[in-house]
Amino acid sequence: MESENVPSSIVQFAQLDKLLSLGRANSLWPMTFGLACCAIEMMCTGGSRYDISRFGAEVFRPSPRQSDVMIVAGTINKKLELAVKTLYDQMPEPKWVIAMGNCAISGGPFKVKENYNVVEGADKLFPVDVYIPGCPPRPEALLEGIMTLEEKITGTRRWPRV
Amino acid sequence: MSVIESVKAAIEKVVPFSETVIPADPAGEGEEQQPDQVVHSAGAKEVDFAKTGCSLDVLCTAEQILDVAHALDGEQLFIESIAGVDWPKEDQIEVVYTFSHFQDSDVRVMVRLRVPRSEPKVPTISKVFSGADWHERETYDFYGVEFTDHPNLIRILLPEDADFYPLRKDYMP
Amino acid sequence: MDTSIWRPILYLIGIMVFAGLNAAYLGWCERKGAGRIQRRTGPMEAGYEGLLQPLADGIKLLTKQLLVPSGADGILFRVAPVLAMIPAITSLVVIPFSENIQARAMELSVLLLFAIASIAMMAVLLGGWASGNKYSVISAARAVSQNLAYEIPMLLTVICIVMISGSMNLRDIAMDQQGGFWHWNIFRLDNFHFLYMWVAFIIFFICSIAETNRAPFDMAEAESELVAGFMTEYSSMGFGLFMMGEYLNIVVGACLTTTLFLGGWDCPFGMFPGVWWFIIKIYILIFTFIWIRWTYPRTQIYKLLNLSWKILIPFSLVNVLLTAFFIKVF
Amino acid sequence: MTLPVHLRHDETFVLNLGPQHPATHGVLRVKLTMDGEYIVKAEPVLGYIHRMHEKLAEAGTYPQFMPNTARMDYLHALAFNHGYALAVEKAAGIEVPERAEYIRVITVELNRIASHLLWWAAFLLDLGGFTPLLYAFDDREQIIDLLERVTGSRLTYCYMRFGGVYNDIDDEFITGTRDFITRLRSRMPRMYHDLVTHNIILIKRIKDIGFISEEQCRRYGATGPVARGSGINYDVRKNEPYSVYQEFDFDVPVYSECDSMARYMVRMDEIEQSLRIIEQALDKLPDGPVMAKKVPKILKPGLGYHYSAVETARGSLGHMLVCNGDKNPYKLKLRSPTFSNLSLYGEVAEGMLLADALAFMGSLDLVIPEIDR
Repeated sequence: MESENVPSSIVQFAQLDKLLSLGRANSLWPMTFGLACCAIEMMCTGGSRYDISRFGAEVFRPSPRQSDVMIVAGTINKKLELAVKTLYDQMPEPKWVIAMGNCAISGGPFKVKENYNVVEGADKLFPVDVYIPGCPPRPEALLEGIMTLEEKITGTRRWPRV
Repeated sequence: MSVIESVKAAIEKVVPFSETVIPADPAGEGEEQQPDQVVHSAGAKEVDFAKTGCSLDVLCTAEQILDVAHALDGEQLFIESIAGVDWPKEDQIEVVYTFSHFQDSDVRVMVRLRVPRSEPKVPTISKVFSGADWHERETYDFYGVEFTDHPNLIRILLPEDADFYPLRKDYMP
Repeated sequence: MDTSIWRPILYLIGIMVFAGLNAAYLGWCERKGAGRIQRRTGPMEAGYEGLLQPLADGIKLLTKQLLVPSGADGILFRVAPVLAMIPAITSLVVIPFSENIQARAMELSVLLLFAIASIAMMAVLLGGWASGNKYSVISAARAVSQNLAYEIPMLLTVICIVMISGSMNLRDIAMDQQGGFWHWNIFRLDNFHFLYMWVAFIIFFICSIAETNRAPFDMAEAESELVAGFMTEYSSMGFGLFMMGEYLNIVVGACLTTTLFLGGWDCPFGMFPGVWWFIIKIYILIFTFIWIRWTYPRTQIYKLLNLSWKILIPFSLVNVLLTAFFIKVF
Repeated sequence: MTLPVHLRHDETFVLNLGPQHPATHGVLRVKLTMDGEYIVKAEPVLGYIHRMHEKLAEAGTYPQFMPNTARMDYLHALAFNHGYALAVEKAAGIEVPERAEYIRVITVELNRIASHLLWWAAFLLDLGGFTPLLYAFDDREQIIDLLERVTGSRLTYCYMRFGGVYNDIDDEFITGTRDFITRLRSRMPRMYHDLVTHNIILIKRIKDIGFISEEQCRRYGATGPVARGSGINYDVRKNEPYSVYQEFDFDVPVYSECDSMARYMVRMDEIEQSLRIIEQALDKLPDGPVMAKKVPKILKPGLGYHYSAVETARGSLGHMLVCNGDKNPYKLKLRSPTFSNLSLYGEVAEGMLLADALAFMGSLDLVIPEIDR
């Protein structure tokens, strides 16, 4: 993904890089950061029916320092803007962002001409890796989002391989 | 004496009931098309609970609201909400208070008052009903109604540095 | 070849491997165990039954950016996670895994163990204080008061054991309990010690949960109160070392409980003693730790301290007196 | 625990709890002035998820606002649907067929159970017990399955229409609901009460914590389980019966201990009462249409003030609708229950220990988007 734009270095660590990205992809710890309705579906994904723990991603860390992926699950408004940005900055590299739900993608139902308080999309604040549409998206969609992120990290899809 | 009657009597002491007659407006809106319209202009009036969800409709002025609040407090009512309604045509902002009762059923007192849009000032009732504190801050936030003597009249829902009143009818971002 | 050189090196390697595997795989056990308790499967996709999960976590933590917050005390902030690991590994030196497997048999090994264990508390204190985060400072203060409160009943119960066995050497204490479960300190038949030693065992076990900062006594890392407590500002391997230190402390706690109360490497029926009995016992205890963690809600810090000062300490004092009395009378 | 007398105010510090904090259930922020672990002053700061619902109500037509209602209190979305539908029906004078009312009651009560289950899970999570969350979600998924079948969505329902409901329920829903009632009834005593309610740690954590007096409830306008935990027998379903609630025989659980444990018990008992209501509604369910005939496409209620209150899982929800004969609402004021319930937090949390204050906050059952609207 990234390598398409970055010039290749003289010394290649292909196998090592692969190992690193596999390790990272299998241990995506999200941050406990529920904003609105989508947060409930995020909790459902952690529940026993959908069980995000199968992918090693059930370790919801409350501190941004220990999390790898920030699931923006809900609406960001003007008052919260700064807090979300700070949280993103507090996360150590490498870090990823999943925009879960229409509000985090574009402002969703609040993107109207009367809008005075809602930030229209998380990507106005920081780069977003995976967008999951839905209002709110189903837990399966979040799982798919996690798998898409894994695909983005490793370059191969976990399941089903296509 | 039922709660509604005693509330009505208590309010009557503070705000006497009055009605004004306005001549009918041929192009007027609404269902009533009678030649002379009797409009409730001050004090408490019983209304149909099933239809409007309120049992008493109270009209008063900004100066009277504190006395009304004391009267309602004496009748053991609790504060439900405070809302603002913007009437740009009349150049007024209306503040609507609703109170209800824990024990008696079907009691809801709606207190309405109007202040000029250019200088919306209403005395706070947060000293009587502590819960009014946040509701008043919200009304200030949305409509810019200034509640005098309020202990902490700052923005509650909008960012602290916001300089607009979003729910006024003429506001458009 | 002179074995005197190879012996320490072999033991060193052995302890490092044991510590490393435990630190890595107890995390996996915890997640799987929690999963089973909560009607889910736990990690499944990384390797068979998620067995490679610790590897993935390790790789990720090692290659993550190590942040030192600007308000932090740089040196102490970096030292604290190491301090969390060292005492736990060092403690394993004196643990007798079986009659012949012990890195170093020391006369005062019980004393040494407790001396080293108090350093683990220093790690929490320093880590919390050096972070410059208010949550971490609260957490550090909690950890200190908690450790102070629980060292006392723990040591008092150990005094009972030392009085019964007449030694401060862990190996001697374990040797003293050989020959079936009725010789174990918890059910000891001679001198009617079984009458009160089970109380001592419960006190000791509660204390070791509290000492290792595990739920329901995880006051220092109270997630819903203090975000992540003293670890709030730690990223990458700093956090990893704290986690590993926590698991190793559990292992040490389980080893100590086994040696002091459950007869060490002794078989319950007095046959085939060996290291596997020791391993079985410590893992049963570790499983109990995990089981308790995922079953109970957290207590409150002042209730926790009250429990120690008002209940555990008086009971353990009575236990010491009873031990002395029974040894003297019978 | 009360504040010690030797408190020295010069040694206080400010602890900023939130907007991202595991205990605040979203993006509430509480500015705490602390003396050690004692709280000297607690000041909730709202607005981190203010989504201008009241402005949007004025911007669109009456039916256009219906989806928004579910996005305020996403845990008890159907009650918000119901409240808004009732307010507009009152204003426009629309009669609702009886079957539709019964279906409304059934779905709203199912949703109430789901909401209480989630509260229970989140509350235990606040207290450090993680496992109950998974068990509660397991039961909650059953409810979601049932509701998804009739409403088409999992969380943010837009099921009610002015004059009825969008979709009729089928036999599979009815049998599924009956199965669910037996399932939850069998699980309540063993799983929820034996394992959690009677747990000594839980009892010690929440008993005598967060004392809210009856007078405080009145002054602040606290309703719902918070008021009922303080000995106030107030439930909108009984005090101003709406829909067909007067047809059912159910009790309003009231506990007068005024502490967090009382609020906990109120909610647990309410789950059982909701099961009773659903069971009766299923038994009495009449035949007929689920939508009123001749509901105008464009509603234009005449000038007037209409207030309608419903009981959500968190308390009395009011919709104050001001109509002026136009096709969009002139003003819609939402009286959200948690807004009032939270406003007493500062007064009650004063002098508490940090952990107790968070346990108390959990017992209020906060849904932040509903507070901020």
